[in-house]
Amino acid sequence: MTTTTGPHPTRRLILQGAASVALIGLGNLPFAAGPARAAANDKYPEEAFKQKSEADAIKALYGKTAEPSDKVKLDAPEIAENGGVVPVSVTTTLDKVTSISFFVAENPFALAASYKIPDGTIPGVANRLKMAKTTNVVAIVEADGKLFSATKEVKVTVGGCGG
Amino acid sequence: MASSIRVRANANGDITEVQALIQHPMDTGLVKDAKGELIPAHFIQELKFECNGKDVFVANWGTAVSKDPYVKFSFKGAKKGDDLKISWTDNKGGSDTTTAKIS
Amino acid sequence: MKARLSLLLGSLGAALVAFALAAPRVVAADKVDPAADAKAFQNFFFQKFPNVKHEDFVNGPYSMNEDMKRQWQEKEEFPPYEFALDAGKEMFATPFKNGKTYADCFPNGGIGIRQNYPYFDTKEGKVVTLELALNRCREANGEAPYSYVKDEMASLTAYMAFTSRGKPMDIKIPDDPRALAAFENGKRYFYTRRGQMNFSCASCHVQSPGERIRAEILAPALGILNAMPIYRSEWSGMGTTSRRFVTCNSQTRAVPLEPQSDEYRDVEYFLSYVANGLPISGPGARP
Amino acid sequence: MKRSCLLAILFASTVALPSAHAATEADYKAAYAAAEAASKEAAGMRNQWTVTVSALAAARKAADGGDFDRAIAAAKEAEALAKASIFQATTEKEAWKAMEIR
Repeated sequence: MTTTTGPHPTRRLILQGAASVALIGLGNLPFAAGPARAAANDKYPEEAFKQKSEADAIKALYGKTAEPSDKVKLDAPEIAENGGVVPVSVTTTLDKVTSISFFVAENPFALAASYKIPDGTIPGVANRLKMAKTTNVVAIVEADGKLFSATKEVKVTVGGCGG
Repeated sequence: MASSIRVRANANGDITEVQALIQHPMDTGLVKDAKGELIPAHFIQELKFECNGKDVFVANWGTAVSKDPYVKFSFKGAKKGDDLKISWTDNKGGSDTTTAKIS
Repeated sequence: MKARLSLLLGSLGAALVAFALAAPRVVAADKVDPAADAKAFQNFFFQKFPNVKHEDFVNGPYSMNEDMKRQWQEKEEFPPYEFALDAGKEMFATPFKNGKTYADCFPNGGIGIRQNYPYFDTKEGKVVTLELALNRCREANGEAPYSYVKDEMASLTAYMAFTSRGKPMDIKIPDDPRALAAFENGKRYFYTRRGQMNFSCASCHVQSPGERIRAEILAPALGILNAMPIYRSEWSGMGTTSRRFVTCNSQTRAVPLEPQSDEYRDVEYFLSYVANGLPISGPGARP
Repeated sequence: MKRSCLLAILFASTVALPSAHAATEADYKAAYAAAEAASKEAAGMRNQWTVTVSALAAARKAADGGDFDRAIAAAKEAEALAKASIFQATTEKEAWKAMEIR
C-alpha cells in the first residue's frame, strides 16, 4: 500500500517548504501561530498527548478530575465499521464551555483530540477518530472551570473480506 | 495546486456551521510499511479557524485523529460573505492555510 | 503446516460437497438470455431484502445495516473521496501534451456517461471498461497509461462517476454472439468457486449479503459496481473496480488475474448488466 | 545402564539418519518439478492458489539453504495444493451452474 497522499505526492514536500517561509515571512502578522502560542495555556499540550492512560492524560491536560454528567451527550457507533475512521461527536447543554476533549481509553495514547471553545462558539464538535480495539470513548467538557464527562463503549473489530 | 483543506461554512441566521476535511496522512508512528520499517509519526497538531480577527475554534490533535481528518462545529457572530481563515501545522513543521467565504 | 493441510482438506471437502450438490442437477446447454438473467438476479435480491429500497442496493453494506448506514451518512457530509474527486476533475480538464483532452476521447465529452460502461465493442469483439477506455485514450495521445487499481485512475473514474450520479445503469448487449459469450463468461466467472477458501463471488455477495464475514458486512452483488470507484477505510484510499476484483481474489487465496484481463472485463460486464436500471452512486465510501 | 544408554544413542541415530541424509538435491528437484508442473497446469486453468505459490517459494528457499527435507516437504505440499486447485477448477466447470440465480 502506498503512503503517498494520492495524486499529488509532492504536495507535502512543497508544504514543508512553504511552512518555513510562512514562519519567517509572516511572523509579524496578527494571526501567526508563533505569538499566539506564547501564551502558556494556549500551547499544544504535548505532555497530555504522551500519556498512556486516560486518567494520566486528563490529569496532564486539566490537572483535575471529571464527573459524569447527563448534560454531556456523546454520540458514537455501537460497532465501528472500521477502527480507523470512527465518527464521534459531542454536544452539551452546559454553560460557559471553554474546551471539549476526546479520550480513547484503549489506544496506546489515550488523548485523541482537544478543542478550545471560545466565546460565541457553540459547545459541540464532530470528528473522526482511530480506535485500536474495542474501547471506552470518553468526552470531557470543561465548563465554568469544572470537568464533566460522558463515556460510551465502541466495539471495534478488524477488517477482512467485505464491502 | 489544490489546497489540502476543504471547507464548507454555511451561515443560517446568526449561526455558522463549519465542516472541514484536511488531506493529511496522520501517521501514528506505530505502523510498519511494506518493508517492515516503522513509518514515522506525522500528524497535524494544531488546526485553527479564525473569523473577523478572532479565533472561533482551535483543535489540538494527536495521532488518534483519522487520516484525512474531519471536524464540524458551529459558531455565532458571522454573516454570509465573511472570511473564515483556516490553518494547520503538523509535527514535522508542515502547514497549510486557506480562506473560505461563508455562504 | 498442519493448519495448512487441514485447510487444504477442508476446501477439498467443500469442493466435493459442491460437486455432490451439483451432480444430480442435469444442466442442459441453456440458451443465453441476459434479459431473463437480469430480471431473475434483481428479483432474487428484491425478495431476499424486501425492506431495502431498490435504488438503495447500490449503497452496498450500508443498505443492509442501520448502524453502519448512520456512520456512512455522517461520513457523506464530507466524504473521504472528496480529494480524489477534486483531483479527478482537475486531471480531466488538464490537456495532454498534444493539447487534446480526455473529453475528446468520449461521447458527450465524457460527462454523464459512466452508466454506459462497460460496453461491448463490436469491432474489437471484446468488453471495454471505463478504466480501459481511459488508458487507451492516454496512450492514443502519447501519454503513459495509469495503474488500473488506484490513484490517478481512481480519481478520474471518481469524477466521471460523479457526473453520472443518479443515472440508471444502462449496459447494452448488442446482437452479436461474441457479446453473449462475454456475458456468459462473466456469469461463469461470478459463480465459479476458486482459491483455497473455495469461494465464488456469489458465495459472499449472493448467499450472504448483510451478514458479517469476520468484522465486515458483505455487500449485495446487485449494484455493487454502481458505487465504483470507492474509498475504502481499510485501504486508507481509493480503489477501482479492478482493485476490488483483485483484492476479492486474494482474500479467497486465489492468485488474482491481471487487471483488465478478459475474465475481469466479462464479469464487470455481467455484473453491470444485471444492475441495469439501478442508479450510479459512485464514487462510494466503504469500510 | 551403559547398555541402555548406548541403545538410546543407536536408536536416536537410526531415527535421525534417514531424515538427515536420505533427502538429496536430486530428490528435491524431482519433487519440485512435479509441483511446478501441477502448479502450471492450475495457472493454465486460471485457478492458481496463493498458497501454492507460497509453498513453491518456501521449497526454493529451503533448497537454497541446503535443507532438502524441508524443501521436499514444501514441494509436496505445493503439489497437493496445486492438484486440489486443478480438481476444483475441473469440477467447477459444471458445478457453478448450480449456484446460478435463475
